[in-house]
Amino acid sequence: MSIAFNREQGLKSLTLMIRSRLFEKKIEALFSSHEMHGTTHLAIGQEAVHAGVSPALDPEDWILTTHRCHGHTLAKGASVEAMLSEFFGLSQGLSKGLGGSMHLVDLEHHNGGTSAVVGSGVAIATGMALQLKRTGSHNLVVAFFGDGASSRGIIHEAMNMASIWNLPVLFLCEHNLYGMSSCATNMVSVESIASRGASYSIESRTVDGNDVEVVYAAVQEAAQYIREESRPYLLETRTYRLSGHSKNDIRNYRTREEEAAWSQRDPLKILKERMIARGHLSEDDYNLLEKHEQKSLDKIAESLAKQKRYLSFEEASSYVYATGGSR
Amino acid sequence: MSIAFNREQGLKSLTLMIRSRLFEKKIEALFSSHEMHGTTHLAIGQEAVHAGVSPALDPEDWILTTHRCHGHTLAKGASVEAMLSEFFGLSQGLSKGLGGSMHLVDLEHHNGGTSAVVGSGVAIATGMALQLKRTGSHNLVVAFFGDGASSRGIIHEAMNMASIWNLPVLFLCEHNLYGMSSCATNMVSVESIASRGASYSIESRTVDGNDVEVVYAAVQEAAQYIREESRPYLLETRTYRLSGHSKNDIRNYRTREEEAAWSQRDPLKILKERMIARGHLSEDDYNLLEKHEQKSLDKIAESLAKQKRYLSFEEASSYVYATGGSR
Amino acid sequence: MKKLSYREAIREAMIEEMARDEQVVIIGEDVGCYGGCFKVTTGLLERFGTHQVIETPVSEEGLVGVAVGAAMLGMRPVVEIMYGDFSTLAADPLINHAAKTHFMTAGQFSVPLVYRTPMGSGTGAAAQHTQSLEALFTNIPGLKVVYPATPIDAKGLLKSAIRDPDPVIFLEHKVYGTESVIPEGEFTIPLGLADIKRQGKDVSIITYGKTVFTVLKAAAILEDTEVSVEIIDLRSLRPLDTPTILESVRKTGRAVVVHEAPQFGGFAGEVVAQIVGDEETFRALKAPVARVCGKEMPTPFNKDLERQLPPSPQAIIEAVLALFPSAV
Amino acid sequence: MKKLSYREAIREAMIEEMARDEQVVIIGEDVGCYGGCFKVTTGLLERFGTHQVIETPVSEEGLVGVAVGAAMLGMRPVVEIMYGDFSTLAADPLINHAAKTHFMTAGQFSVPLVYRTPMGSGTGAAAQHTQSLEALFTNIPGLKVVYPATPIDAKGLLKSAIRDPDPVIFLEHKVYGTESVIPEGEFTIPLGLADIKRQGKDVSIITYGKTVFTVLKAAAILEDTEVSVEIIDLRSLRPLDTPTILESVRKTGRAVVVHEAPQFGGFAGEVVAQIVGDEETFRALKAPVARVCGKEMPTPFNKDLERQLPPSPQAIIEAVLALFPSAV
Ligand SMILES: Cc1ncc(C[n+]2csc(CCOP(=O)(O)OP(=O)(O)O)c2C)c(N)n1
Ligand SMILES: Cc1ncc(C[n+]2csc(CCOP(=O)(O)OP(=O)(O)O)c2C)c(N)n1
Ligand SMILES: [Mg+2]
Ligand SMILES: [Mg+2]
Repeated sequence: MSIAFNREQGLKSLTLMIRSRLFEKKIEALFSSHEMHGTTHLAIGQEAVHAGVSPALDPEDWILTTHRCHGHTLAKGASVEAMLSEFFGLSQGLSKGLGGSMHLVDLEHHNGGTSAVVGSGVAIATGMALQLKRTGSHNLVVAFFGDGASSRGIIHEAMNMASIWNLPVLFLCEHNLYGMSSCATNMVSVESIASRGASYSIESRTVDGNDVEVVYAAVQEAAQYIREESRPYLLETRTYRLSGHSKNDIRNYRTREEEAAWSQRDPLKILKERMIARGHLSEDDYNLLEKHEQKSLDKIAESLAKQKRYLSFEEASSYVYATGGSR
Repeated sequence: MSIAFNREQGLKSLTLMIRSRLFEKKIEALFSSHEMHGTTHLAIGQEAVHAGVSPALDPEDWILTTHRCHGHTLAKGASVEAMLSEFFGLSQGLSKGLGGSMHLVDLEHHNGGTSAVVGSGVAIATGMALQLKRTGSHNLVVAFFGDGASSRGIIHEAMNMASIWNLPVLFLCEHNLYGMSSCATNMVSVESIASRGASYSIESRTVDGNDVEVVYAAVQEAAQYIREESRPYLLETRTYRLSGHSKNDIRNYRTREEEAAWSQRDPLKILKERMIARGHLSEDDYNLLEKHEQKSLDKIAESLAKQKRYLSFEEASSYVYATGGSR
Repeated sequence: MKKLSYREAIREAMIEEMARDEQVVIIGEDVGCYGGCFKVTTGLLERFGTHQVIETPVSEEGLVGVAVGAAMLGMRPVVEIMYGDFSTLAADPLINHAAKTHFMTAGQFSVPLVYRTPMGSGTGAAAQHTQSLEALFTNIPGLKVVYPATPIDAKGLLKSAIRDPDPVIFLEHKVYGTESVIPEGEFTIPLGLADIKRQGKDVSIITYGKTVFTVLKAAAILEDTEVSVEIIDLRSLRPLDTPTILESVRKTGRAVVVHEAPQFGGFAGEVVAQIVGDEETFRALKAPVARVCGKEMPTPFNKDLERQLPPSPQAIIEAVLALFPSAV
Repeated sequence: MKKLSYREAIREAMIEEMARDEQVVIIGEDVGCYGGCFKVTTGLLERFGTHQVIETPVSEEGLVGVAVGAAMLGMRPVVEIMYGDFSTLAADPLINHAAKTHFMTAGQFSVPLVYRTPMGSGTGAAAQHTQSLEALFTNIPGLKVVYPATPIDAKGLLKSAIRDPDPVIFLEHKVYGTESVIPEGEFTIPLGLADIKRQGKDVSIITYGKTVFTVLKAAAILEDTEVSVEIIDLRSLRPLDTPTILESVRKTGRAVVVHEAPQFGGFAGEVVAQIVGDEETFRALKAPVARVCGKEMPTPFNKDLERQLPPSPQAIIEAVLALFPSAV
């Protein structure tokens, strides 16, 4: 069910999670100080999911993610610099400043981007899987969606099609207990979203989404199943968004006690303590790692904050159609 | 599980089924001879479903049906004359000739009408149930849908909402093996559509949809459950459309053998033979009944075919908005 | 008189109507303790309870379908959809059902539903959260479409929309903080009436929604050039107050139509066609009818680029001045 | 040259493109042995197999979403949706995704998808199966929209649409039996070019889709009144061939825009606005610009009533004659 990372794996994973956490905090700070605009959705507390998923895949497997896409994009291989540039709207950003925080996309690393229409991306991912299958690829697509998205009809349509066509898609539900202010207990009519796999004859499983070793192992297993059986798979990861839904969320829909309880299960804490217990890490190592990541991030952020290389309106226009021009 | 109709119940049910069958055949003939226009969807072979559902309900319970709505509308109480008038586009039709074959609706008999957008009516029915619940009614709504419709996302959204809000809705799947030319075996990713109830914590069951006694009993039981438990229910009835999907369907997507096998399970035949075995009916009784129904139907059809009372364009315009006028 | 923001005005309209009639029910995502995506419904759940405030799952198509069905049996749902962009998801229940039920049933059922949703850019939320999609609805007989700009219009029109027996698409802009004075007590503004936001004699600028403010700015600047601008705020797109438009253009002889939606295929075309389709107004025209609308582009995230998308006062001024060739 | 029906022409375009490129894939409901709702895809499954003909469940939103995703990875899906009315269900994948993917990803992905669907009345299928919903799409930057009337245009445009790297909404009318002669062998017609279906000098009638034939009838009758009609078949709505329109109207000085969609808020408004927004063309106008479009009504089932919905030759003739007050 779970695997125990060796030291190297553990360090890699921990580094990624720290990087993701610090990235989100940096974004939060930049929004608070109004150096960034728009809106943003932080995945603080959900690092074990993104750090567990993409690293468990073949690099040429695809992902298709959501409005809460920073961690996924980082874990799939995008550089902090390309991501942060996009947040600043710079022309060297992942999509040259046209997409922004909710639309990180990274063709180079087989990241198909996001849909910020909650749930809609799942059909797109299913279509990517259809094309992979048609062209004889051995690769698969991960379709991320949340507990909130699980109530969209499109999920039903996509899972049904993926099943009847035997598509290589891993439906990855990131169940973080809330969709905005709405608690899954009130909105999702079943205890386990994974159990809905049965409605589509799709193999499924629920795992602890705060334990990166568990997620990693579950994804490896699911990916192997998908490739060997030529069937989709539904994996539900149970986690918790420690941050607010988006900026300015006062979180009056849940208690501070609940948050505190989940903080005890902070995925970084879990991995860190486990590595220390295994003798793979010391407190000092951890602090050093964190400091190193912070420094590198700060440096990038500082340098980007000064830049103003934006696309011109004409350049932006040229992307409206693949044939060029804006009409 | 099933009940045995007494003679009176049996006769009532048989009469209704004969009436429905003859009505459909009449429509078929009128289309073939081009006396009727548009398109039409016959429910020949599915009489046990419509004859089993509405008669098992409280007359003030609602139904919301589909493109294949003739039988449901008849069974809910509409007169043959009002229905046939609608087919002829006459101003005394159920909706004054504005709706036609796919949009039979009958407020008087608590028939909320249809959606001919396959599946969409299920959400409308769920909304009706929401309002019934809010206003303290003890009535329920039957949401008819087909195996084809079961692949629409809206069904998923509606069932989820009906469940979390405890709505008095009976989701009634009329599984007739095909959605147009598409066999459920290829399109529906699970053996039993009823089993999808589990995804929404909705009680569910599959029954023989060609046995009117079985359907009747199942609906009575479901209705009682809905009223007592204040919960939705999903009932799947397995049946077969003996006719083509709509006019001009050459049915090249299925074999004549399959059709012949299902003809052996013709719902009229089943009830008739059972009543004869019980001594509730003779062959002669049956023939007489059929002849009587045919005569009455022919008379109505003949009289209506001569009529030309249509809404004027101005009258039709007045229905675009409830406030009157067309803009 | 009192001062209210656009947000408060909408909220007040809902509160008054909900208090008046318990069949008025708010339905939407996170409309409870969260107060809705733009905090318009704050406090409604506390005050009216779950009987009149229904929080839904993320199921736009389904919840609007549910509202249609409930409305058929007497509810007066006020649906809130977080972003106008998700109207794509609600298009079937609105266009194929709400708009047609009264007609298809020859009046057996009506659908007294209000569909509230905000449109437009300026929030940095990029291409899927900032569209102006009124064109989805304005070509649909059976729907009514309104788009108030000011708090007073928002309140008065929303109350009318809620009382209206037909489905009304009630569009909002996202400058929810916009304030204006509002009369105390009960008032309504009928659907279908434009409002002359500024009297003038040289050119008629016809607009609606957020760009009303852009046009007001442009008009103030144009004062310096001695061009006197009449501003018609349509408020209601369907039904459209054509008489008011025509009367103004007959007087000024010049017309500019402004909105934020992309120009091509946008609602401005209808306004232009109304103007030049009328013989007398056509004869009164001294110059081509101009449009100043949104650029032909999905909304870019980059702030500078986003800012260039909707009509600017400068673009409006240029379009107006171009109608006075001698004056330039 | 050979004679083909509209249905056959569309089918032939698909066959040629599917044979040329195995990434061209037909996706839709009942497009296999049933041949599609209007029998356009008959024989494709037999010829190309399930590798290029994919039958889907009743999942319009999902199947279009799937086509978008597949197109991002190199498929060239040709989606068939049974009735244009169900475009409401596909609005999200088309408007929020297909139209924006190339832009939002700054060109990392494109969506070379064709969305085929028939529009319009005349079939007795009532309000939910007979709409003309092109206005859902014409205001969306990122989409292209074409609507051929004749077999030859259908074939040539469909081939271009399939080869186009952008999402193309390919609208069809339901008179699939309409025949015309078509050149043998390979040809394409570029998107964005109107076609002058008839030369004339007194009035320009601008139209597209099924009403091209209604206008042709009206023009033939108008010959008797010595009014010489020029007929512009737009073929492509977005991009629009504005130069051809303007040139014609500058010549004739009179314009009538005709389509079947309801007039209010319909695409005709855009055409009118293009005409009167251009200084030179505006100056050339001798009369108001008229529209003859569908009535403001959901489609009634009753045949007589349904027939009164779209523009009739008579209504077009009257509108044209009204532009010649002296002649009446
Ligand atoms: C179709 C749609 N409806 C509503 C929204 C607004 N919205 C943004 S995030 C969100 C909650 C999504 O919840 P979930 O899927 O659980 O993802 P999470 O935010 O928890 O990561 C909502 C409702 C949206 N973006 N798209
Ligand atoms: C949304 C939608 N898609 C497609 C159609 C065309 N269509 C009409 S009936 C039908 C099949 C429906 O199958 P099912 O739900 O099983 O009902 P049945 O016809 O078997 O009664 C289809 C695809 C439609 N009316 N609506
Ligand atoms: Mg969530
Ligand atoms: Mg069926």
